[in-house]
Amino acid sequence: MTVAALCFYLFASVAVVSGVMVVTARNPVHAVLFLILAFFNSAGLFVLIGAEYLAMALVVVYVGAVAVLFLFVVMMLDVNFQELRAGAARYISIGAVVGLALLAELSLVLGGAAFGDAKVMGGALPTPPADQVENVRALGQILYTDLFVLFQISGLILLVAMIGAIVLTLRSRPGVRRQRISDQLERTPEKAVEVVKVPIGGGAQ
Amino acid sequence: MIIGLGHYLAVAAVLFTLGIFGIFLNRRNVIVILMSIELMLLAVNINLVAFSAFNGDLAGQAFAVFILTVAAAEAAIGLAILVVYFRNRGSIAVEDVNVMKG
Amino acid sequence: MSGAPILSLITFGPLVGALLIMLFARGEEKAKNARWVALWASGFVFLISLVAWAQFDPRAVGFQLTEKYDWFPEYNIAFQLGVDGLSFYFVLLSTFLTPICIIASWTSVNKRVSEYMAAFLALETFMIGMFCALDLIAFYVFFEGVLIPMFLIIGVWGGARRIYASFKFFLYTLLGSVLMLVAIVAMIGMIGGSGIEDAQKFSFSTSVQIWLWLAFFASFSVKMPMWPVHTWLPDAHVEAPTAGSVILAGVLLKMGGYGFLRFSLPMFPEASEFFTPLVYSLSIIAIVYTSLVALAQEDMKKLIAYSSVAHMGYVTLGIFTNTPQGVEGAVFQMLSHGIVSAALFLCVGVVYDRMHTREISRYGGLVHRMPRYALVMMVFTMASVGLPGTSGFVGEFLVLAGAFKDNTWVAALAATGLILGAAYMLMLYRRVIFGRLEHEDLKLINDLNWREVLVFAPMIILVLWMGIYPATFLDGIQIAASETLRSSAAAASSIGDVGALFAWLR
Amino acid sequence: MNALYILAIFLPLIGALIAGLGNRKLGDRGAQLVTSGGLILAALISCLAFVEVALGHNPRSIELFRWIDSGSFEAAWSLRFDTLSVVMMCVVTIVSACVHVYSIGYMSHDHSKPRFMAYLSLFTFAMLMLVTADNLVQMFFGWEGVGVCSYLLIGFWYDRPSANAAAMKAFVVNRVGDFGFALGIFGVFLLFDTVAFDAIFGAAAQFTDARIHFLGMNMDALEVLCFLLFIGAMGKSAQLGLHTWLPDAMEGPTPVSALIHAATMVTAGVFMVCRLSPIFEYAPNVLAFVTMIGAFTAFFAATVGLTQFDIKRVIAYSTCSQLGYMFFAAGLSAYPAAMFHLTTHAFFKALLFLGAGSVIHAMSDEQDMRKMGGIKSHIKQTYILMWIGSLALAGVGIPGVIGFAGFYSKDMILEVAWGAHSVPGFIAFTFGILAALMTAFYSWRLLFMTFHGAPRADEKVMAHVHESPPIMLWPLYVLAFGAVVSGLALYGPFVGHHFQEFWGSSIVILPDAKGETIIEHAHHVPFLVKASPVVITLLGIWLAYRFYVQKPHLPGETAHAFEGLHKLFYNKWFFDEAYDFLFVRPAHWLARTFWKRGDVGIIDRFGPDGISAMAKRAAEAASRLQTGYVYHYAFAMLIGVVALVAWRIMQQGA
Amino acid sequence: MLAMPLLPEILLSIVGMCLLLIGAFSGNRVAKPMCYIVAFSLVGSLLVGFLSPSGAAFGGLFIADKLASFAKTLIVIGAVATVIMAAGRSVSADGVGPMRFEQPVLMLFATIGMMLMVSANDLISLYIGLELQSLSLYVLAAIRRDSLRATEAGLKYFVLGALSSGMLLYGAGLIYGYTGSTGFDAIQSGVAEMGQPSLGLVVGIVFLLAGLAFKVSAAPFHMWVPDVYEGADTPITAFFAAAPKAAALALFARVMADPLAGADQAWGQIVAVIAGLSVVIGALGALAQKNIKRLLAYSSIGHVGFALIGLAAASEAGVRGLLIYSALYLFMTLAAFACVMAMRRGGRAVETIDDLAGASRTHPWMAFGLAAVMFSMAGIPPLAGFFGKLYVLGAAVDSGLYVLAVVGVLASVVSCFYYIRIIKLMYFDEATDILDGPMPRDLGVVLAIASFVILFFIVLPGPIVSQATLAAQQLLQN
Repeated sequence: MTVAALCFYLFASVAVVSGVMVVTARNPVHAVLFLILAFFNSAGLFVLIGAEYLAMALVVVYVGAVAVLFLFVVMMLDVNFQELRAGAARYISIGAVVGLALLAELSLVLGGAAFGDAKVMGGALPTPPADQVENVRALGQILYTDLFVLFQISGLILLVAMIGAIVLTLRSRPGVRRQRISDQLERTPEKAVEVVKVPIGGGAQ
Repeated sequence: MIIGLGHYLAVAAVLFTLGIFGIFLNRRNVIVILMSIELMLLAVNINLVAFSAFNGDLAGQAFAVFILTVAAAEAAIGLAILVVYFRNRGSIAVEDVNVMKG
Repeated sequence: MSGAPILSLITFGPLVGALLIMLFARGEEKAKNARWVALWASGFVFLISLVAWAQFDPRAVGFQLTEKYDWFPEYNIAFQLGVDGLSFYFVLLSTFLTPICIIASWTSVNKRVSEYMAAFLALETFMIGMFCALDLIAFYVFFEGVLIPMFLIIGVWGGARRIYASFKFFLYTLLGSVLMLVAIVAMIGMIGGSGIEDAQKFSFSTSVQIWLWLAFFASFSVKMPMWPVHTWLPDAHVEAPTAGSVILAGVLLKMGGYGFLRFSLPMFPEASEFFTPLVYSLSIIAIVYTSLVALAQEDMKKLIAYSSVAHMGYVTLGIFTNTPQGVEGAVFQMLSHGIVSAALFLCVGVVYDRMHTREISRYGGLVHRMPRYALVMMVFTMASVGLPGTSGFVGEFLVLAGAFKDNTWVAALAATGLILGAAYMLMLYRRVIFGRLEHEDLKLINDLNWREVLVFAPMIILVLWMGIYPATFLDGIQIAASETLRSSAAAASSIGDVGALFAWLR
Repeated sequence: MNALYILAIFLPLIGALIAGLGNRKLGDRGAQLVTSGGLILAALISCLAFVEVALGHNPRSIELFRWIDSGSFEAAWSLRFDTLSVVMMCVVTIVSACVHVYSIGYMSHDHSKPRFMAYLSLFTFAMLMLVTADNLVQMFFGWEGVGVCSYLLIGFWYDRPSANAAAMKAFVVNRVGDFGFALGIFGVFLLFDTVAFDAIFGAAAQFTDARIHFLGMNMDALEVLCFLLFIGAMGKSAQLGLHTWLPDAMEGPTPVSALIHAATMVTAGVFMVCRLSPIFEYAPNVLAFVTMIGAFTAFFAATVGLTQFDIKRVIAYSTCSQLGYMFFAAGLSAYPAAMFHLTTHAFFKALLFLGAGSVIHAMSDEQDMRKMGGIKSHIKQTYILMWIGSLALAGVGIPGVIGFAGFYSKDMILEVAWGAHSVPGFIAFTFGILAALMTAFYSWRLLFMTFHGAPRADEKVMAHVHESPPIMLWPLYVLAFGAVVSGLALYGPFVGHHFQEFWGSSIVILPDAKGETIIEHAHHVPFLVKASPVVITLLGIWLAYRFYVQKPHLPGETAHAFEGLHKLFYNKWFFDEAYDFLFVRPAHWLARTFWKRGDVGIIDRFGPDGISAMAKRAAEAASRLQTGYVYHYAFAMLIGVVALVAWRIMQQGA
Repeated sequence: MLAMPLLPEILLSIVGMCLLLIGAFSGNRVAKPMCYIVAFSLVGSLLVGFLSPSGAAFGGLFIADKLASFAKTLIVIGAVATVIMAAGRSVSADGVGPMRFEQPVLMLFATIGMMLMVSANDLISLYIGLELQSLSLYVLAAIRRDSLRATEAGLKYFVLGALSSGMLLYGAGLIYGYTGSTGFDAIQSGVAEMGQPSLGLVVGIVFLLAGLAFKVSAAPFHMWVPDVYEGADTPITAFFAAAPKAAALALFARVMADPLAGADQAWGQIVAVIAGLSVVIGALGALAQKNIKRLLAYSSIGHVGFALIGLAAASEAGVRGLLIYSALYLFMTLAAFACVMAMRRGGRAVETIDDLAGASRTHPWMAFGLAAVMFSMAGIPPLAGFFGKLYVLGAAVDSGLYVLAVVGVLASVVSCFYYIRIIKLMYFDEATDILDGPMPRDLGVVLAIASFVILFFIVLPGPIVSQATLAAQQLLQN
């Protein structure tokens, strides 16, 4: 039992338990928090296996952005936490059967992997030795050379996501007062101030 | 005991199954479904990274990077759709999402 | 004959007419123009077909007037046309009946006339194309394509239950045909081409033949129609407009029989031999059963429709007797039935146009007001009954003679149709034409007008011609039939005792 | 000469077409003239042909053009003129001519005379085609052609439901016979590979031992064929079993009954057996069967004739009975005798029918003898003519000296029956004698009831009773002449010692072991046998006189005494009822059952309608699966994946 | 020249971003002109594509081969037609609000995604292209954000789409793991090396297949289709039905026939099952429908099933059949949606089938066109749909898939029922309420062109068939 193995089991078990909690937690806020926990532990697993960059990215992107977004939406929509409806129980058994079947099938595969069936050889993009090129650099080298076009397209995807989010949720409400800086800047004393002569006893109109 | 590829794959498989479970056993609200999807993608990432590491091939990690990116975009769009849906329906309970059927 | 692609002209001539109608028939005179264009187009096609007849050599072996165009070269599929003695007379039948139908619909169809005429011309193209096609795919295209115009004709211009009838017609026949499509596709794969001639030369193994035969049978038996897949026919006939029934009975029912002769017999001779008892059984049931059913009918068209099923029973019987008499008789019977039952439906149409009912009991004593009609109907009734001297006799008689050679039981049972046929047709005639003129509304009914006489006259002439001098047609049929039989004769010996399944009949 | 013969055959057709299709412009008179003229001309040519062909021994056959030509099945339109045909031609054209002329008068009050004349001529054409056929198929053409004309003529008065029913019945029952005939033709084709007479007759001897598989049985081929062909003859000639249409056929106008249902069409069966004698000779069992059927029919019809009251029905049953005589003659190989009786019978039976027509005409279309009587003084000529006809029918004469036509022919037949020295022959003789007794009885019963006694018709009818016009009487005289002299005149050539010279090759009779034919046997029967028919006939006449003139109460008493028998006879042995029960009703029941239960109830219900209903249910189920819930959709996807993976894994493992 | 084969996509991306800028400043009033610009630039890109060199681009991540160009042609035809039709409907189906300028832009980006994915030569590029398309489509489905149905459609589409992406990724991961590469060429050689595919690879293939099957809407991954078709705005639905289907089918064919060619015994049967299930579900599901868009949705499931029958044959002929089928289906579906969009009464869109009653009297040409489309979809000769089926069946039968072929044709008979029911409504029934007429010109043009192809394919099948043949040949060669 090396430390690495111990860490693996720790991270793995916490990740799995958090996963279970994500799915079963009654309160969506809790679910999000468990999701964050799962991500953290997965990041730990990544570190264990030598994928440092991904571990960081996971934490930054998921925990920092995605999960927070979730949290934000959960709060914003202010959904009341409904109880598990009775209907669900009807399906739980068959659902469980199918889910377990899936799990069993997937484990059969990794049974193969555990016994060395998986392909262990250098691919098209072999990993440089870790002691010469650290993970981040190695990844960066291929991301911005061989795969730069994909990188660009990812940008396009993010653009689409941005357009999508805006087009769907942005609403221009009539009647909402907005600050118009240009108007403010263009303001001149002539426009703002009117000099009137007030006759005595007449009062301002 | 050496932690091998199989271990990682096992974790991924469990997380993936959990994600799928979350989608179809969830009756409460759609946000949890979105979270389940994230869980699935996480499982995929674990898979890829594990393969990448054990195969000595960086493509898997690069793949995972892109998945991360896309997943973020996906989450954004998913949440956006959810929000507009909520505005129309006043609810995001999964069982309420069935105006159209048959 | 080289030069003019005469079969293409005949095949696609009507389609040109249909296009002309669709594009140019409009405005005030729309209906009138459509009628005339349709008549001219179909008449012209008929004339060309007569020219083709002059060029057609009934004594020649093999296909004539052939044409070939590239079509789907990847699959070695070419668009080929050609005729022989089996098919050419059906082409003539189609070109002959279409103008008659158009004249018959002259006044009885008065809604959406241009569409009607266009549909009819399109129908003609498909019918003729089916008989001319020398390529499996082309054949199937035409064979199925017929469904479209016919579906519309029944559905748009049909009677009260037209929707049920048209759907039944469409889906039923389609269901049979799609299996044939699979078989055709499989054959193309095996042969490496889709020419019918190639397919006839190709020898399929016995087990393959059995399957292919069954698939083709599924299609043709529905189209024929054979018992027990005949029930679409009475419905379709009853609901179709007169001209629709005429074409349905006159030509469409012949497609199945033609298919058996063109495909089942020469391409799958061993399977044909194997399944002969099955066909015999079904044919006999068709003859006896549907003749009896016809006896109980109360609707004129239904009665004639059932009689068609019975007559088609003779056709299937004859085809599978594997004797020259049987095959030639079957072809002749189809030709004859094409005229006779078409004419009978026209007869029904005549009174239907006047009285708007087809119920037999609503008629009676028509001879008092309509002597010409009575005469015409008598001629066709007798032809339907198979009176010697009319066309109906020759086919029936030859079929039975052929059947007797093969199996006396079959011939004897089938011959009972002679008796039953007489019973139901004469009953119909008696109840409609004879008797006192008791129904008030019939007392003002008018006899045939000149247009109707014009329709019937050539048909009567043809019925008598075919009855008195059938050699005109039999000579051509004979050569082709013997070719067909030659290929199956070779196979007859090679089939073992696999027929045990149906051996009880022998 | 050939052209003239062809003309004789086609004259009636031409006449029919002119009269039938040109009715408006031609007018009634024109139609009558054209058809009658054509027929008279045809009759004259026929007589010429008789002289040239029969007496001059100059048979021939003329091929017109090809007809059905399919493989080895070759049937041409060709006309065969040999003794047998020309005899028939003469009979047919002469009787037909008479009937045509008679009809001019008889149908004078009818609305559609041209149509009637056209039908008559058309019938004659068909009959001529039948008798001159050179092959079986053409014979079948004539066979069915006369059937159709008979149908048209029986149903001539289409207003009458009974006439329509009778017409249909005639056609359908005939079709039953034709069914056998057609099968017979197929059998001949199968065996001989041809349908032409010459070829068949030439080859018949070679096939005496041929076997055929028929309906699963292995049988003697010629026997089977002859049996099938004879079924056709039975239908057309109204023999026992298929006779039911003939009495009903009396619904047609009387000239029709005379022409078709007495003189010509109904004898076609006899003609056919004679024509096919070369093959029937090789089918002894069938011949025996023919004999028995003929004998039974002769007897059966006579019994029924005893009790009927409709004047035409009595004659109709009489016809049936006489046809029985012809058949048993033919069955005993005495084809010439059969033909002889056929010929004489044509004359006297036509005479009787036309006479009866005259009576009916006089009685304002009354046919029931119970409403007649006492009119002999009013229509004297008809009375006398009816007497002549009856005498000829009953076969009165002085044996060895002279007699009416029936005397020669009927006696010949009975002598043949005796001379056959066989069991069927003896039975035939017995029944023949009994039938002769009854024939005489009902003939005079008819005469007495119709003409004698007190009038039973009402005043109005009686006031109208009048003799027929000359145009109706002249044909009667012609026929009466035939009825008187034809027996004497034709005895020699037809059945005399040199009959074979006359018939030539048209009739074949196989000689017996001694090299003699049955006709010669017949010539040598004892005198007692020769005399017995006359004696028995006179007895019959006396009985009739006693019953219907002297003691008019006797018939009723007798009927009462033998109630069962009378009922049986009066109801025609319940044949119609039995057929109705056995065939007609079951057919209709089956028809409805097949339609309502079979087509609608089973085929449609489980076939197209059932399948479409099933598809509809499946469609509803499919759309119920589409619940609208996302998790169900996801679940479906999951199940899909899990199932596919499981399947593949199992496949992989296996 | 490493980027040249991908030049059309690059140019289109630039156009898209420019349009976005224009839109951002000009607002929704430019939506309609933008549609035309999008259409124009799509056509331009197609021409550029024809002129630019073929072959691998970006180090083998993408490839511009015959299959890609065939598929891109279809995609562009579908996209252009639907964009033009959408331009004509710049007021939404419900009559609420004008079209958003983002709509054409998103359609353009989706199209770029499709073009990328049919050119993909690597699992990563496949995924990226697919997601670019999918994300755009999710947004498009819900773009009528005030409509409950549209947003529900978007939600369902998104949730299930994400699930399917997850499955696809899981499968891709396994394939990567067990073949050692994400590049198609390397995967192909990896699979070939393996001989008997390993369990992991097989499971990976199944998951990948599931993801792809979702994208082409094959059963049992089809459940989203009816709801999304119904819920989305009709022009959007038309877009969904036309372009992405062709793209996904081409992608499906590429993935199966190129990298996984060696494992055809593993996926052939799966595809066969999916195909069989799809034709049956497509036939039965549509029988009970009243909404014409739902009906077309089920019909598309059936048609995809048919196309996949070709693929199940796992042969060159099969791929060709699939390509021909998808090409012909594209035209049929465009024509059908042109008619659906023309169904308006009193200015408002109507969607039930019964609304077509009597259309042959009021809209004779539209009825004629739609009837031709329906007969074609039903596979009745001599219309184009029949030949699509013919090619597919030919391939299936040649590969011995007799049962599948029979199932297919039987299902097509069942499906015939609802196709001819539409014809029955138009031709046999009398109109109760008359639809607005006449048909708008843009829809008429689309309908006319598509019907022309459908009607006259029989006369001149050459162009489509020969291109499909070349594409299939090239795909199967390497």
